[in-house]
Amino acid sequence: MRRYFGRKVLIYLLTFFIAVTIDWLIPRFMPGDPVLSMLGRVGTAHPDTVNAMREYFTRVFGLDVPFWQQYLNFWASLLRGDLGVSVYRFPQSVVDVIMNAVPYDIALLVPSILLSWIAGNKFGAYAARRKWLDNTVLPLGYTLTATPYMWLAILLAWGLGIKLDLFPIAGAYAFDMAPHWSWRFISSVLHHWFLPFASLFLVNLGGWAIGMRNVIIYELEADYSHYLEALGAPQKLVRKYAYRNALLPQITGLALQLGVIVAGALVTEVVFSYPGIGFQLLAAIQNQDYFLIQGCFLFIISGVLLANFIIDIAYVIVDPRTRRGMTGETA
Amino acid sequence: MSLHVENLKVYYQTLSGDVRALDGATFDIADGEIMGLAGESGCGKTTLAHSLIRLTPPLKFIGGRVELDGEELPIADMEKMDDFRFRKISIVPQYAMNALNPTRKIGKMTAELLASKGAKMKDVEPELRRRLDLVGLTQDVLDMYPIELSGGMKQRMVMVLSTLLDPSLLMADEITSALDVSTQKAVAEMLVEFRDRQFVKSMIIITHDISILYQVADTIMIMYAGQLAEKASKETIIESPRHPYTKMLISSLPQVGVQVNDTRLKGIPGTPPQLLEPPKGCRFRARCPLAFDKCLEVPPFVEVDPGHMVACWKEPGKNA
Amino acid sequence: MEKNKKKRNEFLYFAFRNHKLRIGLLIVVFFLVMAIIGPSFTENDPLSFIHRGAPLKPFQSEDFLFGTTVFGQDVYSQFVHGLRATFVVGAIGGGLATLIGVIVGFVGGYMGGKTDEGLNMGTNIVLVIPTLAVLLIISAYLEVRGILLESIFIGCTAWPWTARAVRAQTFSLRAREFVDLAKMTGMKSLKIIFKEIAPNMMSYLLLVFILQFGGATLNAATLDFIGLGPTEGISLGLMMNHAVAHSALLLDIWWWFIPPGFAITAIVGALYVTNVGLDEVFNPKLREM
Amino acid sequence: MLKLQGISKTYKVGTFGGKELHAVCDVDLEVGTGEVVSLIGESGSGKTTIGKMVLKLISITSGSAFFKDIDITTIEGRELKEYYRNVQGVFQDPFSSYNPIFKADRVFAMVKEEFYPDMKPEAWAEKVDQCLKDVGLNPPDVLGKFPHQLSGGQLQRFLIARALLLETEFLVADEIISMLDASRRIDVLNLLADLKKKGLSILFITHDLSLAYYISDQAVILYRGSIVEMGSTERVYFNPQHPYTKMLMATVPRLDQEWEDIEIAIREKQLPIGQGCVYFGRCPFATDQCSLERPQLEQIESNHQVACFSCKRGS
Repeated sequence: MRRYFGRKVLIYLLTFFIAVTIDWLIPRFMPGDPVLSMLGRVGTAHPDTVNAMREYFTRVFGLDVPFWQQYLNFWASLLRGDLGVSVYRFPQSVVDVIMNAVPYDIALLVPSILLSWIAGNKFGAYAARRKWLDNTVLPLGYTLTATPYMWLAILLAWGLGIKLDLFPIAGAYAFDMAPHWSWRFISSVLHHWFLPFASLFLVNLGGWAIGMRNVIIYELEADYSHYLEALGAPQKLVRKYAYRNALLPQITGLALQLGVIVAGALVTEVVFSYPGIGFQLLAAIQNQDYFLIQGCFLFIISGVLLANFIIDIAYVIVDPRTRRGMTGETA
Repeated sequence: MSLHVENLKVYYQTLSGDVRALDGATFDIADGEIMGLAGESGCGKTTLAHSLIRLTPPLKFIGGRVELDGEELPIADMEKMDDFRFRKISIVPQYAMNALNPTRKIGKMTAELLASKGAKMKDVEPELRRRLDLVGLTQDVLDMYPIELSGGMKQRMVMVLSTLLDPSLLMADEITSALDVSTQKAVAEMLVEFRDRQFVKSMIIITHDISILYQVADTIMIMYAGQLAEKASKETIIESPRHPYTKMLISSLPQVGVQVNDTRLKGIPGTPPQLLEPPKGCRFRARCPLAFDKCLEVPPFVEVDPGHMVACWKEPGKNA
Repeated sequence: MEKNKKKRNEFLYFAFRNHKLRIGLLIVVFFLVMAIIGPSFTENDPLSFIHRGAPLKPFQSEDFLFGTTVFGQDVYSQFVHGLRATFVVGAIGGGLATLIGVIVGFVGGYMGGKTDEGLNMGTNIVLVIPTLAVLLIISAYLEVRGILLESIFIGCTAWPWTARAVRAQTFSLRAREFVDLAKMTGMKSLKIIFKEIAPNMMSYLLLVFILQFGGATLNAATLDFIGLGPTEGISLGLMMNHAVAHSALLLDIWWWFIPPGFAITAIVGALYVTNVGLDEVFNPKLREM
Repeated sequence: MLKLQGISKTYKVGTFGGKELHAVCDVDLEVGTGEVVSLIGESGSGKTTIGKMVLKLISITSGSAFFKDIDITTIEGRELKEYYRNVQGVFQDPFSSYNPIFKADRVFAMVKEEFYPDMKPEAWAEKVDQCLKDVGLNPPDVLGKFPHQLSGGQLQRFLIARALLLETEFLVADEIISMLDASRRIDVLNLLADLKKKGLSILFITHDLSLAYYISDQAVILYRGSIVEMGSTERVYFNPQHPYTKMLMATVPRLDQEWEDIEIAIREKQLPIGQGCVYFGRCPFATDQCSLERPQLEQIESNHQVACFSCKRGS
């Protein structure tokens, strides 16, 4: 059991290490001299930003310093939590920018992923029950998964937001408010939160429904289901067991889908200009703010890795086969 | 009279039409009788077993009547059969090794299964524990997961589970074929013990290995291409079979003590007919050395001696 | 011989009877035809500003069938050229991802042992990393981006799914005894892979390619939408980007942002449904469902 | 013809290959020309592993193997191909031995492509027809067909014909008839017997004792990777010495006599193989010597050896 986790931790650390290396490598293997091209592109006339930037760039990119030295500096500053200074939000450090974007991200991602996972599995299970149910849930599920995240976001914004004017379509809370603990503020936040949540929820829902439908059909064909039916067990019991066993591969499915869902959230935030990491990342890209880009990238990666690790542990706890398989002595 | 089957016809639906897998079977099983059901692959023995307990597509019920302890078995009706299944008629399936739900403790699963059938675990538990000792399984097997048991142990658990409500008829479908010689003997003898201890009233053991049936069965019924060929006590089937197919089948089985250089056994020429458009009359006609024009009609399954039924025109039965 | 012919038209018989396959293919082919011959119906360049004045609604005038954008660009021309770009990215990106996935899957699955363990670990690592984030970074740093480059990027980051699936299939085939028989006829490993194992998986590879094609289309649309798509030419994602950027929602120019999204959803959805149809045709067990 | 000396096979199991599984531990075996030696054992006894090692489909962990006095333990490439000209195998599942999407007689085409590339097509067709007739098949009925159009028996005989095409001298038959119907088995066994008369040596691997008795001259009883008893078939069957062989002979279902009711320990959990006798876990006559030392094969009568301490003491 311990060795199983040890191996898992090792793989995740290795992945994190590679991700950070990619993050560090990208600006370096781009053509041309990074410092000059960045300075030129930023083009802010403001003297002190230019000097601060030049001094900062030279220190970080220090072309005289050998390659691996730069790499170590990068790791050193990373571990100290200093991800450099944001260019387009100048005095703010990258970490601050990200820190006040993260709560929105969590508020958007966690509920939409979990609720869509639960609802999707329920839908998928129903689909396997009757032929006509299968012929409605399946096509609906496929259209939903096939819908680009941003298009559904646009449709909801345009339909519910503008046409019926039920929901605001921009920002995380009303512009005239500053964040404080009051009912009015919370209700405004929820009001703004609903459309991005709904769009993410619907697109993910389709994926889980289809996944569950295919897995549960496989479980209903399994030997233990046939045995229960041969002993005259009611369909309710057979379906209950098949559903529980079909949930397990859906847990690993959840872990593998995280990367795609995060990307979806990023685009949805752009449509609703919802101030999550995705929105910041895009703004950073549009303003060539390389340090913010690298910062956002690291946060997304570590978030996904952490979630994956948690889900892996949950899987081992939930699935007796892996838990007992390793410790139990099988003949 | 434990089981009475009359002219049972069950076909197997396929894309290119109905395979007439079981074409009119009429036989009886007395109380306390262990009947061995043998025949080569594709002879319909599994179709017969499955149609008695769980007749689902692609199997299609064509006709015939089945009575168990005087009560008619509605085998064509899935729902109505539910109250017969597990209580009156039960099965130890061929896939017994993985018939237990892998993610559920065995005890919990048994309790839920019993509850779903309206029986309570409390009143069955003492008997269940006694039977676990009988088959050599420890008590704590109930809170283990199937993955922690060996193949043989899982099979014995399924045997105990299937016979927990003392069904009147138990079907054992090829449960010895996947086992080694030593465990095979233990499992076969366990079946006999289940009958001796009245866990089950009568039993059908389905297998292609006739020598196992000779050891444990009371009577043996041979099937060929969806039709019953012969049924008799195990001694008569082995020593003095009357149906040409049974004779050739028994004589083609190598035995310890028989070597190729001294006695060269002979197989049965030709191949079994495909059952999409089966040949008219007796289906063994093409391969039978004694075939003559009368064989174009289907020979009735008649009693030539007390307890000895044969379907062959060459064997003049009492009423032929 | 008749039995073998029967097996082949049994497959065709099933292929055409399977309504999922029929509907799916119909939609995909419809958009494909539209992408090929569509542009020939209009000489307007998708990006040039032709029409003056308020944006035209669809079918309001015959030379702007789908109406115009807020700048007076021909929406129809943008739509059909965008379709073409989408199919190109789907084909190249999807094809590349399938290719890499198949090679990694085959070699890992057949060789086993250390090579397999290494490749498998690599696959899992690339699988866990959110590929879109990587694509984002790469595209951000590149000045000039062509559609080919975008397809290659997408292809290089979408292969883990295929690799895992092909590896599992190769494992099951490798255990089959006809592989041992081939070894005993003195055939070399590579020859065994391509002559014995690969032909068995043709149907499976087709299924995988269809999924990759759909995935690549979605990824490309997402990249274009956030402005990191090809820097010249038009694509469906770019159309939506322009629409949102120039508040087409508020101005209620729905014909600017609805058709591109609808086309992508229809194509990718149809591909998935075709995949399910083909899967049912290939293995009969799913047929009864 | 074939000599195995101290052959062993160890698999690495567990996540990091921590634990070792000894499938076969130093087996000595010899098959003479035109001799049929049957390798008898239950599942997990390592009989198939030995078969695969002889066919060089899996590597030999330790020990050496000689074919006509050439050391084949580590041959590869050209010599391996030459080796396959003389040694061939037929497997258990006829339907899994054929690539389902090609015609069945493609196995012959593969043989021609690899071993007789420059042979003229008519001469090759003639050779194929002859081999098919030798195995009792009528060429027009079986050529040009897909595997699913042929029966199990025909497919197995196809593979034997393939071996004849290569003029093989040594055949490894691994459970080749366990998937066939009772009445089809005997034809294949008789065919093997005829080929034996023509000088073919066969290593007949099976778990079915009556089949082995019918066809083999020598019988080798295998248990969890080691030989417990070997010798001429009559002696091993009718004068079994090792407790395991005695138990096997008592439990094999016969058509002429019922089971004696000797009690058999049901094989519960596999005890790991210690350095003692492999049968220690289930042996009714086990002494502590059996648990410490592994008994070696010793001659107890001509052409009959046993690996058991208690047997020598005439218990």
